[in-house]
Amino acid sequence: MHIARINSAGKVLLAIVLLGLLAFALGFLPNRWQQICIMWAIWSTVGMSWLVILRVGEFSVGQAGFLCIGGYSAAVLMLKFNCPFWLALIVSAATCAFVALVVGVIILRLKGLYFLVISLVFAEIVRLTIAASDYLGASEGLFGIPIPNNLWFIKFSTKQGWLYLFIFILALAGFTFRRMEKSRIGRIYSYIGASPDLAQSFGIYYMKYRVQAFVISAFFTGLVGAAMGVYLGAVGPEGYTFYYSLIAQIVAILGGVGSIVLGPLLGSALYTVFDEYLVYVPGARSLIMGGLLLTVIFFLPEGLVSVRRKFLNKFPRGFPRKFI
Amino acid sequence: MFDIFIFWITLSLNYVLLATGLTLTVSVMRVVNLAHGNFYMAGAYAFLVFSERAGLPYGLALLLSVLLVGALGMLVEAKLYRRLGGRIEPSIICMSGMLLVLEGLAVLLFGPDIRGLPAMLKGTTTIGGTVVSMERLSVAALALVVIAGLFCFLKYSRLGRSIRATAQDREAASLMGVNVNLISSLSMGIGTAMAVIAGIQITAVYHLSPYVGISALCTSILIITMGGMGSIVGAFIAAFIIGLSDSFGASFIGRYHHLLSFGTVMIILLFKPTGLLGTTVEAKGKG
Amino acid sequence: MDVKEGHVFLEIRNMKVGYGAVEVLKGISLQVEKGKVVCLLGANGAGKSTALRALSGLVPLTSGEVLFDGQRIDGLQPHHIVRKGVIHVPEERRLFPEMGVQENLEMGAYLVKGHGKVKESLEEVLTIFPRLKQKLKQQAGTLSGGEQQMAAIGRALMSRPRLLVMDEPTLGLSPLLCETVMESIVQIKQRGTSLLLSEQNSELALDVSDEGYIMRLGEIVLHGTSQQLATDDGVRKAYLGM
Amino acid sequence: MALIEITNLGKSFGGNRAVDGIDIELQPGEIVGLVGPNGAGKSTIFNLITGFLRPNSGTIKFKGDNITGLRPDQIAKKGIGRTFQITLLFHGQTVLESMLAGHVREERTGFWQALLNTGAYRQERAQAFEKSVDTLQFMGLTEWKDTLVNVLPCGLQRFLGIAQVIMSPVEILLLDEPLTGLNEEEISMLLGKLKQLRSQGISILLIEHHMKAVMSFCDRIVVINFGQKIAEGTPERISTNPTVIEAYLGCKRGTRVS
Repeated sequence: MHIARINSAGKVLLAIVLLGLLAFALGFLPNRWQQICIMWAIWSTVGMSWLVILRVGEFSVGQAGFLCIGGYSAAVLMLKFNCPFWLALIVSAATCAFVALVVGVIILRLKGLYFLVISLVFAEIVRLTIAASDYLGASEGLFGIPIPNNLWFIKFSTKQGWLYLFIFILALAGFTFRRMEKSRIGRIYSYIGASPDLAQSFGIYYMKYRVQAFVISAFFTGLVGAAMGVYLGAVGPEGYTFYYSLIAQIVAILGGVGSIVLGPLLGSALYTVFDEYLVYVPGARSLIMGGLLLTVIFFLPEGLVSVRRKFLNKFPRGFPRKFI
Repeated sequence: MFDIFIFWITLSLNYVLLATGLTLTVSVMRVVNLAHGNFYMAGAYAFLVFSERAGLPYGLALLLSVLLVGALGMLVEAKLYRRLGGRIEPSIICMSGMLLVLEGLAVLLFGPDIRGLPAMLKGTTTIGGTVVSMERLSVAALALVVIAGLFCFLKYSRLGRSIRATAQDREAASLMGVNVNLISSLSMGIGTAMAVIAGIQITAVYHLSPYVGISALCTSILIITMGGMGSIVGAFIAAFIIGLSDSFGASFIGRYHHLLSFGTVMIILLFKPTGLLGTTVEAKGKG
Repeated sequence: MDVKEGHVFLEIRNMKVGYGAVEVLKGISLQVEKGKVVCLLGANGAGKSTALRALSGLVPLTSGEVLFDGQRIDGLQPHHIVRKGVIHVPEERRLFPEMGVQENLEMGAYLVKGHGKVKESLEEVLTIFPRLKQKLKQQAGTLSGGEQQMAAIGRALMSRPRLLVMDEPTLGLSPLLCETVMESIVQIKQRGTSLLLSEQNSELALDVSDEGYIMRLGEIVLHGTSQQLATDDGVRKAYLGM
Repeated sequence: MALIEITNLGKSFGGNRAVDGIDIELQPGEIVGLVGPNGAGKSTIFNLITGFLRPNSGTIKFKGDNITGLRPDQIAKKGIGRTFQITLLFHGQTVLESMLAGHVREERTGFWQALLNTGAYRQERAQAFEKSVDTLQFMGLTEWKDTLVNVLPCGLQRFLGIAQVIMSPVEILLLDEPLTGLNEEEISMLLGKLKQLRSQGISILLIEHHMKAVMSFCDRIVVINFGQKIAEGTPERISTNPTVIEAYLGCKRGTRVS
């Protein structure tokens, strides 16, 4: 039980310094490995955000929609309004949060299957709508997004700078989700995920928290999406297919859905390494990811985290919600 | 104008096939088969192999690809899905896995390029003074025949009745002596076969690539959520509504017709969360 | 069947059933003789339903055996048990709500081969429940409780059961309808079908049955002929705890 | 003033009237038993009172306020606690963690304070923690506090259900078959706890089939059959009421032909 244990400030500080140094050291890896680390940070964050929705008992297959909205917002702001990078990041994430609020109020009234399929369709419709808009570059997308100005020692003209940015976002998301999970918010989410009726009978208005979780998840997904769009220098509708939504699911499930931070970190590491070496064989990527998902679901249903858990002889937590 | 009208009918009838297939699997499996669109795509590729590479006649190639992919669907139900004990999340993950595997295989075997499929009939004919392509007419006719056949099968045959019974109350059906496991596989097989027929016909009118599965999945999801999960009549009505937006929409509303379909579904769900004619899988599942 | 009266048709030996850590049935044994009506009585939560569900294969047994006509049927899947002629009318009817009454009845004859036989069974069911005649096309979900129960029993009769298992046939029915259902049980018995029914309504059940078992908290606490039980104080005790 | 006043409550599912014009009143400090055969509509009444179902007709008043049609969480916040017939659990959580759910509605610090772990939040958390330890002690669950709820023995799950509800102040407890699955020893223990709660001023409305317990424990009994109230009174009067005995045991064939 975490409640009784109070971290000493010193321990926390030490951890931050050590992790910071580690992150700093990553910046001196060879280019290819820096690239892998960037993708790792991106998909870890997306996977964590996906898990937040799973915590309230909903299975989203629409994360690509928020990555897409985030990326396009940042691109539009920087290209058409000359908005500074940092502001663009924040505004894009906020836009995603707002869209999530509006959409969430409607679709979170639906449960189980309905939410799942509508989230999928939502992402696809976002993509198709953007592809239809001339202002947003139609099927060509928007390109030539300017490289942001340097920040202190971080140069965005190098991979190193981006690596630090994405690691920072990852740390921010990881910290937030970790704190959420350990605080009352996370508990309330899992109460709702485990049994909405029981939670309601204790006076917890579950719609409020479901929407809240959805919005938080969209915020971080949008933040990553915005940064990723600027990092790649271009956004196009072909980039935000359903496959992106599946990656969120893949990294979280590979890692294990029981742990909100560690699971996606592990899963994403596995995914990005695979991805980096498979991307040159067309089709192999989908095939292997699909095979991996099937393997995990049949042979390692608690994900990679469970391997550690088995050693520690703890009870696996499993899926948070008993559906039928 | 008349041409678009024919196109609407053609498209909608095939949407009915596609969505009825998904409805059939949903009502028996209680989980949306995310790989449905990719079975559709796989069927179209199978057809391509049988008709172009093996040079078989249209009808035989169609039959073979329906049987082949339908059997694949049954196999997936019996060997993978059933082992997950009906729990929603693992089943969804399993089906996402299948989706990726099928897509990956298609890319590996056929490459990512766009292809065309041979039409059943070529040339044109005139109806009431308007020139209509025979291809579209034949596509519509085949779809109609299959839909009617399926409807009669479900309504009047012993097996069809047991499929409906299993969908309505699995346990009670088993007490009638129905082998519900077999029925589940069979429904999945038939549902997949429907998708294959729709796939062969729609991709012949549009185009085929390994990535067409997702849009087919989205279309069928929009249709079954609008019509109400598990309701075949609902799927029928909704298919024609979505077909309306997809055929007329493109020429009259502009390129945002997808948003229009989505908006319509959202509004319907806002007022009737179970869809137009939904007797909802959800409500049954949760008692 | 050329089995003579008095032959033990169904035998449950020391049946135990549990869900997780909870033991619902703590080892019950009972017998149904050919051509007899046996009732299983007890208050809510005594385990009657579980016993019947385990018998027809809907719930796995933890231990014990079930013999029907001399053959083991425990561990078989429900549809195999149905094939042997053990037909279960589940609690709360469980008709197929979106099918018409006639279709529901025809579903009951799922395993019967031959159109003529099905028609014959249908006629027979309609003579037992003449009220269903006007309702044949009506959707089962819209029937009243009593009609649903009749349809459910009728559906089970369609396959010409050798042993009919009924779970709380009078649940939620008004006293008058309860009697109609009980009358039909008498008629079914007269046709030579053996019956095992669970009931809360012990007075009525004992009136139509030959033998009774009384369950309490997952155990059989009393067994006797219906006449004995009808006058025994133990029944009242098991029900009202007084 | 009555604590709960239900007038002419009605609820139909399809064409089936599950609850049909029921009136129930509960005075402060009372323990009332709701009994009747299976399918009589008792649990439906609970779901109507606690907002999980909306009535077709009738009103429910709590201390004079009309609470008909409110959401379950709003009703819970007014101090109406309930348990469920089939024990609902927060799967994957420990006993102590799930206890804290009962305290959520008492907590005032918001999202950001929880996220940033502010002093006020920590203080509240410590209070919640203390309160759950006390409550667990009261219900005799202290030694189980780190067990996962789903591996808790069935009887203790029922204890936990009640413990969670009384984490926040409640004025009335609606208990849906709290004794099912308990052995005799546990039953007398639970009844003892409930009596203690009553002496703290909590009223109880109870659905139960264990007639012996109901008879000895309740001040008043309401008997329901076919969605209607068929009798009401003290346990002594109910146990000799012929209508009630008939509802449970049924009548002989032919004695009631119209």
